[in-house]
Amino acid sequence: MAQDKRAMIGARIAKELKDGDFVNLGIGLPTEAVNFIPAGVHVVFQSENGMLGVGPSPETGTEDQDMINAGGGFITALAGASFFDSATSFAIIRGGHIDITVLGALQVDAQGNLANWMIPGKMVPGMGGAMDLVTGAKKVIVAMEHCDKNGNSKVLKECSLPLTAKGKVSVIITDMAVIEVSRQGLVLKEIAEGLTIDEVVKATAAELNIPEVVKYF
Amino acid sequence: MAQDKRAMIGARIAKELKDGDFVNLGIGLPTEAVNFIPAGVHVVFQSENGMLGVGPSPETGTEDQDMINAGGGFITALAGASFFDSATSFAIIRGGHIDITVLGALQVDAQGNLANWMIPGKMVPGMGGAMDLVTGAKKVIVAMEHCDKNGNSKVLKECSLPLTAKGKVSVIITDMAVIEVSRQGLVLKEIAEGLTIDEVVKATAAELNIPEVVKYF
Amino acid sequence: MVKIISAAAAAAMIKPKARIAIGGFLAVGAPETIIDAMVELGVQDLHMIVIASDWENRGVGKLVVNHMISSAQVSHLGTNKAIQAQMNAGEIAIELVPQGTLMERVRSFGAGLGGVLTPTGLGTVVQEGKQIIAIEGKDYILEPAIASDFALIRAHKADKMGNLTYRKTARNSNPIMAMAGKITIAEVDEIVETGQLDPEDVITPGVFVNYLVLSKENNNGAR
Amino acid sequence: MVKIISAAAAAAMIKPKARIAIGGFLAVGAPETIIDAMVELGVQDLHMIVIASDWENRGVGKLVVNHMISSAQVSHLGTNKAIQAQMNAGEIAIELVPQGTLMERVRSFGAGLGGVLTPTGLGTVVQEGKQIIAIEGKDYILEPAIASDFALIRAHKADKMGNLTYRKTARNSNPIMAMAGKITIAEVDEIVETGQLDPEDVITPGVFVNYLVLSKENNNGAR
Repeated sequence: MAQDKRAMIGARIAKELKDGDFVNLGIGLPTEAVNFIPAGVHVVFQSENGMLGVGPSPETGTEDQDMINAGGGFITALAGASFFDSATSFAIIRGGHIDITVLGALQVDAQGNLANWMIPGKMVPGMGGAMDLVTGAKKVIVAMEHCDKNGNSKVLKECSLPLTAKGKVSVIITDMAVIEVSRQGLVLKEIAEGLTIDEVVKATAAELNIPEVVKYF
Repeated sequence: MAQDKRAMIGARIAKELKDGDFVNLGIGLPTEAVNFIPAGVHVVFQSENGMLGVGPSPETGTEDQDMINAGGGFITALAGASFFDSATSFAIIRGGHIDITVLGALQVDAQGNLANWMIPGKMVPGMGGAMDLVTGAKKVIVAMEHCDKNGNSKVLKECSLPLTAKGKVSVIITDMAVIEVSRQGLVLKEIAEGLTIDEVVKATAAELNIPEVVKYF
Repeated sequence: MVKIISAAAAAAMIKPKARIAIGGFLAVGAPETIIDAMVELGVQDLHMIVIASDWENRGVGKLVVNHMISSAQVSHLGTNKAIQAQMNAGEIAIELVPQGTLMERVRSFGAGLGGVLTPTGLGTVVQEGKQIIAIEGKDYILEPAIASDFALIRAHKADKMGNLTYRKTARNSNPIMAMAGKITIAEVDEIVETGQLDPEDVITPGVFVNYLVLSKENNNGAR
Repeated sequence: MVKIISAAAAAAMIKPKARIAIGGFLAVGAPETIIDAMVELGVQDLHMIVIASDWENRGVGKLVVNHMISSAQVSHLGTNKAIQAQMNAGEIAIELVPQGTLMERVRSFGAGLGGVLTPTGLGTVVQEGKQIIAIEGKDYILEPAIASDFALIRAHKADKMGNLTYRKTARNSNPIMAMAGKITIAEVDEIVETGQLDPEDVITPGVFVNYLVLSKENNNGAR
């Protein structure tokens, strides 16, 4: 994905984070959000390998081999950080103590189902911590490209890949739209500047409810 | 119980402890053992409220209000001690990491059953940590007076009081005898100096197997 | 993030029927300042989740003596005659829970688990009415999570993010209870600036803590 | 009490078919010195319990590349092409376990529990063939304890009683794996005299540890 689209998604994710939130960002696209958190909004980032209070990447040459995030990238610790073991880390996650998790996806569907951990016969990276995150976090946001490399919608009526969790996604943020998962199905809340509602609807395999007001982001 | 009998039991318990053992001593009589551990034998005592490396009682005036054992008595910490939470403490106990626990009893029986936590209609102190200790420790020793205040045997064919655990006791140490719990029932291993085998058998409600050699202790 | 409040404000949050997990072991590590404020208010009909019922004049024993507790999940009552009398009089409903099982059941709730499988209590009255599950030929009792509305705990130092350290055997059940409160209130000896606790030394991360209450000076003996 | 041994002596204890819980996360906090000694010996047909299969040239990835692993319980394979190739070729049997579930299952074994009840994996292939238990109207998957013969972990400092501290995010799964080994071997950066660790700072009490192995200097980057 082009860097401007990544930045757009990152900026939109950041708007979901409120002062005081404990947040777990998945590997890749979701981490773009850290660059867009407004001044005065203090959120605490968790790394599920066993840390709260994750700070920015270290400058080259100052990396500590024992300081990595869940993606294996080097990190730093902010004031007020804490280290703990993996069981405690997932007690925090599964126990509902994380306010928001943002994860990438292969597919999302109209029931809030998420598939992001395997493509049978092709690639099986494993679920890692994703199933616990999606099960336990108070709010689950999916951040992804709206369509795959072949232009097919990743927002589906029903996921065809093995699920990560059932009915847990609340919000889908893509390069084209912000979609809310409600009991009545998917609701188109916002579309990307420069697009029409029609273009988004056409690019989406799932049915979208269109409210009277759809904002740009 | 007279102090000389308590000391005799304490000395006999101490013989069960081997160099390197991790040991949990119950409140009261079992703690007499600490005074009789031979030089060169290093055992580590656990207190189930969250400590390994319990040392002797502090001198008067040096007590620390945050340093107590499971009976509420003031303690000290030896070099190599550690503090941990109660869940970890019982993970140590239930997980089989304690070599020996020594507990008092209201009743013990020929199947190795133990009753030490309530007398229905009379007193219900609760099981505290006793059920976990008896379930999890590698070796369970009961230390008690052979008979109750009315002269009735506390070593029974079958416990009549609610059990603490089923079939977990290995050795019974009393002021009269040392009895092993085997698959074939109770075996009289040692009797107190000055007693006859007959006297011990008469004072015991459960059947005792008498091996060819019964030592004094 | 945490707010620093008074003991009175903490006590005022707790309404009748609240389920309260309280840290401490025989009153060591008990949140005495908050307990005293609760006694002051006198809210009744509370459910208490504690290791022990402490002493009549220390720890949660004071809540019992003041008839504020209508039910309890507890492992040991032996040091408090009031709770035994109230139990015998039918004023308080007691579920006796083995201490290790109690800790795992509380931890389960805090960790989003439904419960655990333990061998403790097999062949005793503890297993009565419970599901027994065999795994690899061994039996275990299914012990469900214990839910709590509030956790009231006692720690040593807190920073302004709510990260906590404990002191010696006053740690006991506190870090476990802290995980389990829908609202967790920590009474502490001292509140330091964020950044003054070494991240390696934090026992309870601030994510588990909602409110801090400063302890009355020396309220728990010689500190 | 603990014995201090060489990495070669540690590796020599581990025989074919052994079930080994190994600490670390993407090779950070992995016991590299012991792993290297195992590779040197080349014992095969091992069962591995790990969070991730690490990198082909770091952490447990080296055991995979050298065809020493015949089965594994693991949550993430994405950084190691060798394990995916061996899995597709039927050389290695993989049980994928959600990371939080894996930690609880390992902890259960160390804590003498038969298993736990978790909502993680409900409605996914993870629940297939497992018992679903409803508690207070919510469903949970019964996840049994995972047994291990050896735990191989990496800590920072040890004293001669086997008490351990860790360093930053290298702590990760190590304290949990340490609880669960029938024999636990800790590779450490430094062994200090008993009494030199503050009892408040000990993360893994020595009761869980059987052997200490001194780490090769700087074997895991710049320490």
